Amino acid sequence: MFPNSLKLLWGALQKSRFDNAACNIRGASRQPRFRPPYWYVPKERVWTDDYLTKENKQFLEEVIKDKLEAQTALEKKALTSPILNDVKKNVTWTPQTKRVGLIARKIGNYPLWCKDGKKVSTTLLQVVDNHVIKYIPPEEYKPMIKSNVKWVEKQKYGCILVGAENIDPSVVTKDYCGIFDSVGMLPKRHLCRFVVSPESALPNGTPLYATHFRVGDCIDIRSKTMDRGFQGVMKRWGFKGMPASHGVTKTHRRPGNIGSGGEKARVWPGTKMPGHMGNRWRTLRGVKILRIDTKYNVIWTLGVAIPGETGAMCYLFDTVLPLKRNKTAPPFPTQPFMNDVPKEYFEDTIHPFDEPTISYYEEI
Amino acid sequence: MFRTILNKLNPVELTCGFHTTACLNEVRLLTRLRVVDNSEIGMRAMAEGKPPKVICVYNKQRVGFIGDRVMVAIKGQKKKGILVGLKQTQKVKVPKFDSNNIVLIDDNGTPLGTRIHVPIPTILRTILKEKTHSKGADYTKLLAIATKFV
Amino acid sequence: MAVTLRKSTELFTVAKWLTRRDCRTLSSLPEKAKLASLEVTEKAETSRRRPKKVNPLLENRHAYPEFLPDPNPKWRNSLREKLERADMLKRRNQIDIPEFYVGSILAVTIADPHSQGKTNRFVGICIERKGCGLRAEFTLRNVVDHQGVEVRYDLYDPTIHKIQVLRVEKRLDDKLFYLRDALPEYSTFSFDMDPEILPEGTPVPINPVKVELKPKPWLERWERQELQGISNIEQYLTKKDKVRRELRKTPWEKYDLMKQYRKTIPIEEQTDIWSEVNSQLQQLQLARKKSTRKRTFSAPKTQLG
Amino acid sequence: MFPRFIQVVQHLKNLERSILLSLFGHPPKELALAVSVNQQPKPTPKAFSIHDLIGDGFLLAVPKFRRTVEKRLNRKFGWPEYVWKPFVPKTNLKTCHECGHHHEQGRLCGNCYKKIGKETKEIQGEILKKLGSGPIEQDVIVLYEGETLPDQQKEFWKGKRIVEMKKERPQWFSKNLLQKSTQQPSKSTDVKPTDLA
Amino acid sequence: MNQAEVSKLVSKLRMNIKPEHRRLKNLKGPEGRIDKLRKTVTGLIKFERIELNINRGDEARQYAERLISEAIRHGDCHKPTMDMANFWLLEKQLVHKLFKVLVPRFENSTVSYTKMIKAPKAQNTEHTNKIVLELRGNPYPDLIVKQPNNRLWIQNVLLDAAKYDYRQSKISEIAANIGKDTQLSSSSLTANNKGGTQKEES
Repeated sequence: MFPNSLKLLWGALQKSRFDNAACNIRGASRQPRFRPPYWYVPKERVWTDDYLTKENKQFLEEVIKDKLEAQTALEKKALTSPILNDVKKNVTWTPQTKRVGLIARKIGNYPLWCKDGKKVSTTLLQVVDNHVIKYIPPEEYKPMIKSNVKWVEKQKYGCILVGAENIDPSVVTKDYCGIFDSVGMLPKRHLCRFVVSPESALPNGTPLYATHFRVGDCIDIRSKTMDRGFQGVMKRWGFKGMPASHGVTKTHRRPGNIGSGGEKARVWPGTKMPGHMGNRWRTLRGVKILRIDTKYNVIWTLGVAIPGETGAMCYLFDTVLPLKRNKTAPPFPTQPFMNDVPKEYFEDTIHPFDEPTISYYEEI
Repeated sequence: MFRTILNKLNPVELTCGFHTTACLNEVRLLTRLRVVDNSEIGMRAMAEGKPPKVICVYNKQRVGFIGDRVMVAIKGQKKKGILVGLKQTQKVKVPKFDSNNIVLIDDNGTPLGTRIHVPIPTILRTILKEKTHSKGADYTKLLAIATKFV
Repeated sequence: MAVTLRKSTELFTVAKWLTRRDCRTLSSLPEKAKLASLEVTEKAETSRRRPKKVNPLLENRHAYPEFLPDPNPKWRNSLREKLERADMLKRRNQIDIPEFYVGSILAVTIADPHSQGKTNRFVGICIERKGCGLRAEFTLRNVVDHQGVEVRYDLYDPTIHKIQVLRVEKRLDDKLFYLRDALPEYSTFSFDMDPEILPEGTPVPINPVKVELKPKPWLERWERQELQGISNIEQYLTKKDKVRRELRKTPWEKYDLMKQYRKTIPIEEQTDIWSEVNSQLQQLQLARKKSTRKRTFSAPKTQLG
Repeated sequence: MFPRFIQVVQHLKNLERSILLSLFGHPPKELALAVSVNQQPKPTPKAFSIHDLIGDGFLLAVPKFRRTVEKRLNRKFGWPEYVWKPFVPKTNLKTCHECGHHHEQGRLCGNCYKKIGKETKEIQGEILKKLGSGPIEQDVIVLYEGETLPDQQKEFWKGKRIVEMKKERPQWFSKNLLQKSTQQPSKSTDVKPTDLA
Repeated sequence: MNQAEVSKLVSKLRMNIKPEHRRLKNLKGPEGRIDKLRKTVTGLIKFERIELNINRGDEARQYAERLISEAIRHGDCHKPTMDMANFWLLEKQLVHKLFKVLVPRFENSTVSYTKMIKAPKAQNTEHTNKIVLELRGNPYPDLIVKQPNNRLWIQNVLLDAAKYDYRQSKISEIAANIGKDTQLSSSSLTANNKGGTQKEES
């Protein structure tokens, strides 16, 4: 009895150390239902004071510099690879094709004006150091959640791992470094997989730019909403609360009744109650791109409803809404780097600031 | 009653303790308005210090915006009017006035007066034209008696 | 004791130093004498230590406050601010957005699809400037036909054809909302007012006019806001108002150093911003000066309001 | 003979007492000669029967269903993401480089800080005594017993006041004001084990 | 988006500032908070090293830094600054110390004027979080002693060996590549680099 319980306790303790979403234990004795993919590894390492000597610090910097050089070499190799250049001969874009997406950072909001003088609010998304880390073909790609049992046979999509924002390799764990090291890249702060069709495969190390999308296209944006903590029903679900006076005591912001009696004399699943609000993944679909800056890789999107605070990470991909989908072929599989692109692209209805003032004329 | 009389006599000394922070200044039920045309009933009501009261705002929100039709109680009668200037905060480039102004009209949209003696916003021109299309009444007659647009 | 070291000859110093321990017990008199001599030198030093010279670039902050970002760190992002400033300068290259302050009198001409001539001109006193970046706004107030009218404009709206400063001056307060409760003559300006051009190099004059308020009811409790530009507020206040005003005072806020810090952009960041935009702003200013020289000169009149 | 008589009397008394007890309940007081008339006779206790408890059915509060192992364990240990009942071992402990005691990562070593804090208090007291209540216009330099001032430029000493401690400088407190260590890096390369056995 | 205040100019503090201030627990509201902080700032300037709770210490640190930076910026001839010092320093002899001792000390400093270090936790006190707050350049013994001699520590010894291997492989590669095609070099370089980075995590 005693050794058995000790074993359980030890097992639970060990599990409790990992604070990774993938390694969450569901109860003390249950096995995880979903096996996370191999790139789901703990990223943050325990910070220690290393007290390295000056020479050794220099050596580490030198190694990182060498790795950066190797990475640029890989980039060049990817850009000259036949997949990217001979694309027009082999594969063409169809409306059913799934392209790779981008990882962007939300950097703020500011207004733009339409050519008819209307003011629109926009959100700025910056695309930082996006690189293709790896392409996993459909045969090897095993998604975590399978809705259909025979999905493996039907599977027609692979996936592409995309990383954003280079970081110092010494601040992340060895496991996380290994994902990037195996393809000769430096570790990135953010890593995300995009499900793609096999035609839009990309070689390792391909850089992705904001011009991957075009002005006027619609995209879906997935990111985490603002964390608002534990909130009551009035803020969380928009309940009305109760009156401020007329004999109401201590129940001004409470939900009131949560169900009827009889056979339903219990709390029904899904009842709207107080609880944690925000910090959830949400997707905003069909957001129009109004302007693209090619120098800083910034995308202006219509509206301010993109989830998350300023500085939040967003995943951008082609919209799945049937009416807002791409009608014509976008840059496929992606837009390679070009020297002679214009500095900025504007949507047709947007008034660029360096154009003369808007005036109206009498209709005749 | 007694208090109101006293207030009128010496409003400074006897201000009641109501809050005086900035409010929304919306035009809704029982708001007092200012008649700005020279219709006889309107002139008399304003001169007597009995400005009209809103008893219905004809839109979905029940809060009046520029160009909305309202029914007012004025001198014991029910009259319709059009809001031509609002106190509440407006959009950029739309003027905000120091009082809630109204022009009295009849059921066909014809103004009761012959002249509006305060400026009215230019955006009213577009709004009234749009409304005229949808309704039977012709509200653009109101624009013809305006003296000044801002 | 340490003073002994400051004697010029080294040998003497050493000798003193060696005998220091014995001297210490005698008395504190010689020490004090030396301290006094030291104070003289220190005083000379402190008087030399003047406050550092203020960077002339920083003076731009009064005329172009919208170039400074919102100090709230939640919304700060250097790239966004940079792009925003670039857009603002692009717009400023298209039309001349002059230097004006709260209290200046402006005439704004906009393209208006609703009006008959498709343009609309409004004249009024600027009672508020707010917002930063491309969101910068200003509000004009005027009394037309005995009816107070206020219009809010976006500073960088591309439908604005012309912003003309008819009289550039400052008032005693940062916000002039009390003009709404003041007598109408303080905010009445004729639409055909001629621009008054100040001679070059004169500092922006401050108009010390104090307005007279109408009796209560007011839109706000002006007595609690410590406003300089109101002359007759005391006569309308009740005893209760005065008591409440005393109760609501927050004298410690003046000393809250971090509250000030969180509301401002530090000098180091401002220097970066102004050095980025200064050359372009200077060019625009030069162009404006050239155009103003062509106009006729008229002396500023002293006028009510 | 006499003691034995007393014994017999005692026995008889006990017998009488036990009879009275069985008949009237409590024994009467020593001086009470007669039984109180008002006293109600106590009902004789019923013999215990299991039926009193059980009645018609079995009504003890017992669990109706079995609790699963999972539930039991969760109750026992809590939930790691919310409330975890057992102690969680600390993983952020480090060894102090100076004294070898353990301390938390990112915090001062308790042993060293105790030492430093004590010394700081002493110096603070000494400085306060020296400076008094007048305006403080000079920076201070702390010297210990039997120490001379280090060689410095004249400007360094300008406007400084010396505070002397009436004790020897502690071993661990660096003397040189510019170089923050007392230990010089050793030049010997051979490593010799000492204090063996 | 609000406009920044332009009537005052402040120097940037060389420390991280939270977007919002902490509300220290007190009955008198914001006024009481400022009173509390005044006492702490006075104590810090007087003793140059104090130990206190983290919330109060961190707030007081910001105010002390601001006070010193104002004093450095304006000097003692500036009346508002003198007024400010008079308000914040409850013992008036410290006003002299601020302008005559601390200003010369920190005039040319490029780092923050104060230091905040977490104090050790006392036993059985899980929730009290104490810190040591001190002015830089104080005469007391250092709280943290930097280790100059760390060459023989395990991580440095291992890294030395890795460095040697890395350089050797580089040299041999260059030697081998003299005759060969230069295109191959990049791929082999990447393979060799793995050894270096794996040592970093040791």
